[in-house]
Amino acid sequence: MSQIDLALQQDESTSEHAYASRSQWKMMVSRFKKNKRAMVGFWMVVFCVAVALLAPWVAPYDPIEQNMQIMLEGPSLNHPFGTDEFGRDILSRIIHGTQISLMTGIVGVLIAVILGVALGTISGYFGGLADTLIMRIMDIFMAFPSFLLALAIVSVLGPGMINVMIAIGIFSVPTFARLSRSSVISIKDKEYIEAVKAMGGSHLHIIIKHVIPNSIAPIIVLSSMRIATAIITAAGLSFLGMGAQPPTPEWGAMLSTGREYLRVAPHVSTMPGLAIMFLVLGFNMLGDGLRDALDPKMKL
Amino acid sequence: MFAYIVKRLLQVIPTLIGVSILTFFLIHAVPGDPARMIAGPEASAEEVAEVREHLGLDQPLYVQYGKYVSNLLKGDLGVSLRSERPVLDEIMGRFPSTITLTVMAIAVMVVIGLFAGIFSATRPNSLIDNVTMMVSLFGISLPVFWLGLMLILLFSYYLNLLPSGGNDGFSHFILPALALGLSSSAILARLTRSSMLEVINQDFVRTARAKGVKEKLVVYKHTLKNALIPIVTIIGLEFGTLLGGAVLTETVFSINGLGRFIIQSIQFRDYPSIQGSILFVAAIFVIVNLLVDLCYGLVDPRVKYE
Amino acid sequence: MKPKLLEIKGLKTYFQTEEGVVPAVDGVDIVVYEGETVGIVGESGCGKSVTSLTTMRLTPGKVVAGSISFQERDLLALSDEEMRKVRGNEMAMIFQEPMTSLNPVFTIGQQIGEAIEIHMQYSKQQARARAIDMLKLVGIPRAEQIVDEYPHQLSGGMRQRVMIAMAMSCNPKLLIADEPTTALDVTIQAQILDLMRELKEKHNTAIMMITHDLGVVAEMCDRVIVMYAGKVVEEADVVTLFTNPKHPYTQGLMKSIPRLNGTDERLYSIKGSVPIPGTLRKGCTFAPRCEYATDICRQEIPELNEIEDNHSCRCWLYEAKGEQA
Amino acid sequence: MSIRETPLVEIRNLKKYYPITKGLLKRTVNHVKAVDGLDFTIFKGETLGLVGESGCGKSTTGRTILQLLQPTEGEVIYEGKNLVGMNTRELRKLRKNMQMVFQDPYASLDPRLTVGEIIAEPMEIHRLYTGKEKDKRVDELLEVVGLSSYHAKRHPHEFSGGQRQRIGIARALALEPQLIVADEPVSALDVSIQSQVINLLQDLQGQFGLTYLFIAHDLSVVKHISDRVGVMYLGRMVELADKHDLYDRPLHPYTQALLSAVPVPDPLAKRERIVLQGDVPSPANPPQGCTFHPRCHACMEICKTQRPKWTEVDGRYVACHLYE
Amino acid sequence: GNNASSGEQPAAEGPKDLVVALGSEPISLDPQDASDGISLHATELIYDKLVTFDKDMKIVPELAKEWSMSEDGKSWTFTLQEGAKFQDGEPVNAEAVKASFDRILDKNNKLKRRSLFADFIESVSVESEYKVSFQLKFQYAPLLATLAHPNGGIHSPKNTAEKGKSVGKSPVGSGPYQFKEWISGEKLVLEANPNYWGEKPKVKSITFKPVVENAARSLMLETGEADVILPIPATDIERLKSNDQVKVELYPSNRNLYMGMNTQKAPFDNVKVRQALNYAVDKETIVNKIMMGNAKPAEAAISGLTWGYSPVGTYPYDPEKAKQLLAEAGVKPGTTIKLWTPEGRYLMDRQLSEFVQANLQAVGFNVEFRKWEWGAYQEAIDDPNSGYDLFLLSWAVPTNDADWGLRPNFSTEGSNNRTLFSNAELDALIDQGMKTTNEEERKQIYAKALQIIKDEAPWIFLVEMKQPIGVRKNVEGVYGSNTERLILRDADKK
Ligand SMILES: Nc1ncnc2c1ncn2[C@@H]1O[C@H](COP(=O)(O)OP(=O)(O)OP(=O)(O)O)[C@@H](O)[C@H]1O
Ligand SMILES: Nc1ncnc2c1ncn2[C@@H]1O[C@H](COP(=O)(O)OP(=O)(O)OP(=O)(O)O)[C@@H](O)[C@H]1O
Ligand SMILES: [Mg+2]
Ligand SMILES: [Mg+2]
Repeated sequence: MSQIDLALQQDESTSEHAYASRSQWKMMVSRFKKNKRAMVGFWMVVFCVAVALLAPWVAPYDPIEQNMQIMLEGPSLNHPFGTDEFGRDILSRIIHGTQISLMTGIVGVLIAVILGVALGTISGYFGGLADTLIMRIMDIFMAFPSFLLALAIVSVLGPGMINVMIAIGIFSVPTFARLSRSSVISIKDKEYIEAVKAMGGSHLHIIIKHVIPNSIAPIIVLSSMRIATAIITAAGLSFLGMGAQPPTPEWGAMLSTGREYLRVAPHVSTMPGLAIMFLVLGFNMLGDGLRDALDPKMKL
Repeated sequence: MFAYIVKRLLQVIPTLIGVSILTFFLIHAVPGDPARMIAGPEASAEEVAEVREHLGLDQPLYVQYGKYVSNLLKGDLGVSLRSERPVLDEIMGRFPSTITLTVMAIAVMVVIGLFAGIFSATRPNSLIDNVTMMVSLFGISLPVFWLGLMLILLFSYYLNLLPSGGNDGFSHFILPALALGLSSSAILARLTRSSMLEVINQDFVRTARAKGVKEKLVVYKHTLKNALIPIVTIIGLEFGTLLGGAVLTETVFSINGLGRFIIQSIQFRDYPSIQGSILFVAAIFVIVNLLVDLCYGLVDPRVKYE
Repeated sequence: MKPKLLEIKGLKTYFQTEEGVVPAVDGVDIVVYEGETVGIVGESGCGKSVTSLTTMRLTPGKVVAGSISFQERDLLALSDEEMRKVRGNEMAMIFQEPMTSLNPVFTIGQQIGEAIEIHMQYSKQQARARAIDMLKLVGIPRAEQIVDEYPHQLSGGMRQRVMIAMAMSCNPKLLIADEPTTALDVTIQAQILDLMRELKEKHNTAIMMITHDLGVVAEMCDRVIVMYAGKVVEEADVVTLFTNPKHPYTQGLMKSIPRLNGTDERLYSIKGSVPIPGTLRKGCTFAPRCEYATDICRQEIPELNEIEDNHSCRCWLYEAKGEQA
Repeated sequence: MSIRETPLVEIRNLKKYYPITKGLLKRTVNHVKAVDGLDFTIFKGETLGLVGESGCGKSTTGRTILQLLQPTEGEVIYEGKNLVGMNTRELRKLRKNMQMVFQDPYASLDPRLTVGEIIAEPMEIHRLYTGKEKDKRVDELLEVVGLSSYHAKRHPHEFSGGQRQRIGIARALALEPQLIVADEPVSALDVSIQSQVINLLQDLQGQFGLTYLFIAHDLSVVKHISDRVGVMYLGRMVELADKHDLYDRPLHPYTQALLSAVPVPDPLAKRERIVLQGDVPSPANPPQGCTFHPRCHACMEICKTQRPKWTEVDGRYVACHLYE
Repeated sequence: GNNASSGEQPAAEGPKDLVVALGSEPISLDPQDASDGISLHATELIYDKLVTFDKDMKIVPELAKEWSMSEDGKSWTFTLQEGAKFQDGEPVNAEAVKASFDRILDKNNKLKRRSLFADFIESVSVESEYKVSFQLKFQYAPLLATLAHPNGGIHSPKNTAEKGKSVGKSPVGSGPYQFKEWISGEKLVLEANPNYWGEKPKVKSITFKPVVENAARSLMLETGEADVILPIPATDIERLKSNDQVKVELYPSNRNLYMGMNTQKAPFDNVKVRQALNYAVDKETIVNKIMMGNAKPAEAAISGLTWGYSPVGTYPYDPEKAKQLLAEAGVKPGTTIKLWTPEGRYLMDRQLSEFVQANLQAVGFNVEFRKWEWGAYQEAIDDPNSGYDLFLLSWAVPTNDADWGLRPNFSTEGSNNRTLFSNAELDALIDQGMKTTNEEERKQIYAKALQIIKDEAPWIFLVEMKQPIGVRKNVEGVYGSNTERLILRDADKK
């Protein structure tokens, strides 16, 4: 100890001051909080999640019970968003639809994240033949316009929300695989990974303890943006009649059926459209904010 | 450059083969028996078997795939179950509408997106920048089909300015192209802004300023040309989004294009048509991206030498 | 004494950041005389680059105080258009990173020619011819071919030569070189330094040489300015500074670098680390690391005083002229 | 000197070629000969400096010795055992004895872990200490490198470059290694911080009897810290000698040029400078014969065709036809 | 032109294209192979029949100038117009008529409308160049009405010989309009047949466009993009009525809308379940709210406009009774059933099905819903085993006679018997009705049959439709027949 340069120990005073003891996480949170747009997005999403969870309690009416006496009524005090062609309360249907859209978006993206990160990590970390193979397959998937790919998958699986989730999962896999591959590649040659190799850490140890945690930030950002895409895509599939079937209060399907009344009762399709936009906007703003907080240079 | 083009062309081939394999097996994974569908509901088991044999559906999959590919190379995509016409004819009959729509949408996207992006990037964090970016966030969050409906509501129903559907002329494509192009233009605007900003902070831009280059030239010559690479890429990728979105737009605006054909074929379980048209669209997309890649060569001298 | 070419007085350039105001340059006085080479040394982040960029009026930061006069003109008062005409013409700059300072999508000829077209009103062909001449001047072989090549086809040393050619193409009075050799290998550095010396002799260009390498300073400069945390702490002619450094920071710096001809004994080390701008407390910025720091050092900021002829220092130790540590 | 007596690592004909691939099928069309036949010995307790210009293969050498890169050819004999081709298990055990300190103090620490976790990680991997003992050991190590135990709970980004470098050193020390490969450990540091780290490394060597392979491109630093110095050029070692011999009396023309190119922080020193022409050629297609010959002021005909041998001259090694 | 206003060109030469927007597109232009109404709107223009209905549903000559029946009523002889030509130039003669009927009678041709004729025609023979006679298996009362059905259109024998099954894509008849082009999904264009033997067509061409979206169809009429639309969405009828550019007519139609079920499959093999379904559906609300008054509850399996109709009554809306019947039949609440529906084919079809879905959910079923585009739908429900339990469909009677109202749908061997319904007594009655000539007797028979059908309830009986046709003010000569044909033969556009 005595041989150590004592001068080294005296720098606490400066370091103390210069490097405020804030964890990275806290720094991100505070950066996120400072971003007004991100916070608005965050609360929009939180609001939707709350609505989805509390749907049975907050929805004023049963979403599928028909009441032909009040069909196609415009917005009123009793029915703030009006009623649809079966006299169902559009607000209640939108509230219940939140569950479906959120579920579809989140589950679809979750499927993609799990598959995509696994494939991308393997591909990026090990490189070589596995990489070539995986990435070529991803290229093939990317060769399809994504909406068409989803459509094709649903047409194979048959209509229905579960199948829509699977389709969304599959068509998003390449995006996640590519992103996680590229961030894994940028990380795997970092010196701290080499340091772990030098101390004898196994590949599994490195992947789980270092590679994945460090490559997850862009994945989180992409996920939130991708949920937005997924929600729109799911609504689009339902719009084409490939997703939720009546009387499910799915937003895209509501919009689709409402367009017959576009003339006489524009609210029937306008309201679900606004709902989609609200939720999607929320996720997009959240994603933007997360990106700015986690890594502003991220190209997403 | 020529060698580069050839190289890139060769690289497309495996992708296209993969695409054909994927569509082929996707369609063959569909539950239901095409032979049964073709033979008709009243057909007896023998008749179905006959049809199956006739179509070669009794052979192993790889043999079927081989046949499919060899037909493909001859430009034969099979015959539509629905119309009993060659799928390629059906596709070519509708493709002009779709490509018109897509190209017009690209035009919308490029004109609006590029302009807004540059506009924002040159005034970072100003009020106008914030507003532009907020609007583009809205744009990204709009479902195409809803936007289409709202445009119809506004321009066709209320204002009675433009037709709400069909494909008999330029005016019929204005609303659909707007609906389709707007959200992509929002994406392009954001990307243009961020890549412009990224470039504008780079050393060589500072070098240009240090030389005394006029600010306009700094932006449009030194910055934009460098920012163009991601922009061109996104234009290529958005082409795919637009092709996909065309399915929805064509439905909303009753345009008889490829997208609607795909939907109809799916609803009809017209397998050769689904397979053929999806393959066709994928091939177009791959080729467009190839062209985009070739554009890099024009934009970025580094590409050729990779 | 030669006439003053550039005089920076009391310059302060601040940045508004998320973490608050960063006083990157916080009171800098620099004089450059015609034809001389002035070295600016200091550690990373001490404000060397910001000073030079502010001189060119290219910094994104805000000049909150001070004046910059160049050939008797107040640069800070010029219109953008007038300033643009100064840049690249009478005053040119080369940067640290030759890899990123050239625009990858234009040919070498286009990039050198651009300044020539702008400032000398040459036609495209004339500019190109001059570009080739400039390339030859900076010792680039095959200049006629290189002129049509793109930056990525050149090595780091070649690119830095191109940067110099570009800067010199309009015969500037003042060349600001911000760490022109830091990214280069020693053998290449030697080439570039030789080239700069040569050009300076030939064209009587004054050079403001920014570096953190004391070796480069010793070899290239006539006068040296030492910066620490946004301020000039010492200024002297090169021999005086190396033989008789006054400021404790300069002294520490001199003692802490290993030398080729040095002995094997332990290196001196300045304790602590460079403060992050914006986190400074009151008093002398170097006080927390200074062996001689007294109470006054921690309370009040010393002035930059001329303690000997042409030798100034910012330290309480020399408040009374002639007194020594 | 006694430290020269026991070899710790012997490197024989070490080569590392990176394939240059082309096309979709990743055909190997050429190789970057990053390291092209090195022979030298690192003795117990010494500091062997390695200098050379950017891209000459210094880092590759260090990594290949530690088996972080699979050598293309050659042997790395550590205490009698050849590390090349050794099975993973055995190698992992031996890794305890060899650690690395990196150039970039920002990239070499996982930003998501606390300093304590970073230093504890090697112990966890080798299951050396557990629980309280481990924490105690972390505190000890922090003190050894001049930090305090309360730093353990912080994240790397809260530290300055010099402090981070010390964390990296503490991590390397955790397994009590014999050999530390330090790849430009001070290049990224500020001048005034550089000396702190150099001093620390020297102190630790005395304290723990460490052996260093010290890689740097700054000749003055290498001279200061090393016992012997090897000079590399384009994947090959051109000269290896005791530092005083090397710096006072360089044999190889490249070494001479290199030394003369270093700017000396003394305005009064007037020196004769050998300015080399041209750039370092690409290691993908190095010149025939002696790779240095196109830039050499003493180039002979033979240099253009024949690769000079690695020969011993007066107890030092040089690869130059002048001395064959 | 009829109402000659000054400066107007002769219509047939004018560049006049009559655009007709329909809810979907034809399936086949081979009348012998087309069973959907949309196709028949078009074939009606391309083909002539031996006889036809006039506007008042009276049978009048078309290709046949006159006809006579043998004593026993089992042999009919038709004398043809001379000089009529097919659009490919072939003469319309007895040979051609025989060839055309032989084609549909041949079982091997598997034409969809074979049973319309094969059940009673024994053979067709050529008497002389312009005389053709039909030998019947038995005396068949609605013979003329059946021949007046668009499915009785006479093909050019040359064309059928050449094209075989694909005649449906390149039809040749002798009608006033001939096939020009058909771009699937976009348009079907028929152009005036310049050599038409009868009154010359008044517009140069007629273009059929499939416009699935109701709103788009209405808009096209308003903007003049379409001259004729069918159907008008119920929600737009009132609004369009007030548009002075447009005429809105609600033509009575003999189309009955129903929801069929597979009577062979549990639980629908139980008559109680079938009745329960009928009790469960609120027909009044359908009529008033969904159809907005443009329909009325069906009181029998055929419409009141059809000959042989007798009102056997509707099942009242009684969910309690429905639940009770279901309980009796042992159907557990929550039983999942699949309901398929077309969208865009019939007025408010999808909405109606959704409403029925809700009705059925209300009595305890869990109804999985699936909607289809018409073309796909037809194929999908062709196979009773393709997965549905309930399907929405309708039946119009082009012969306007109860025989064709019942035989295809309810006789065990019926060509359209998608419900797989089989009842020996009913089979006998239908057979009897077909062979009886005494009108009063026939009526009795059909009354009985309709009662059985109601009781056995292989359908959920829904509504009798009206046909809302929208026409631009400048278009004349367009109307909808009771048999729900859109009659365009005399259409003229000013
Ligand atoms: N655009 C900027 N925004 C905010 N802070 C900045 C900006 N540019 C520079 N700074 C800050 O100003 C201080 C001085 O920076 P400067 O680049 O002048 O240092 P330097 O002496 O040139 O260092 P180096 O040797 O690393 O080039 C630094 O702390 C830096 O963080
Ligand atoms: N993974 C790799 N693939 C291909 N070539 C490589 C790779 N890593 C290094 N090289 C090449 O090998 C040569 C030696 O590289 P190395 O990093 O060992 O040099 P170095 O002496 O450490 O240089 P520096 O001083 O820049 O760190 C260089 O030409 C480099 O481009
Ligand atoms: Mg700098
Ligand atoms: Mg290195």
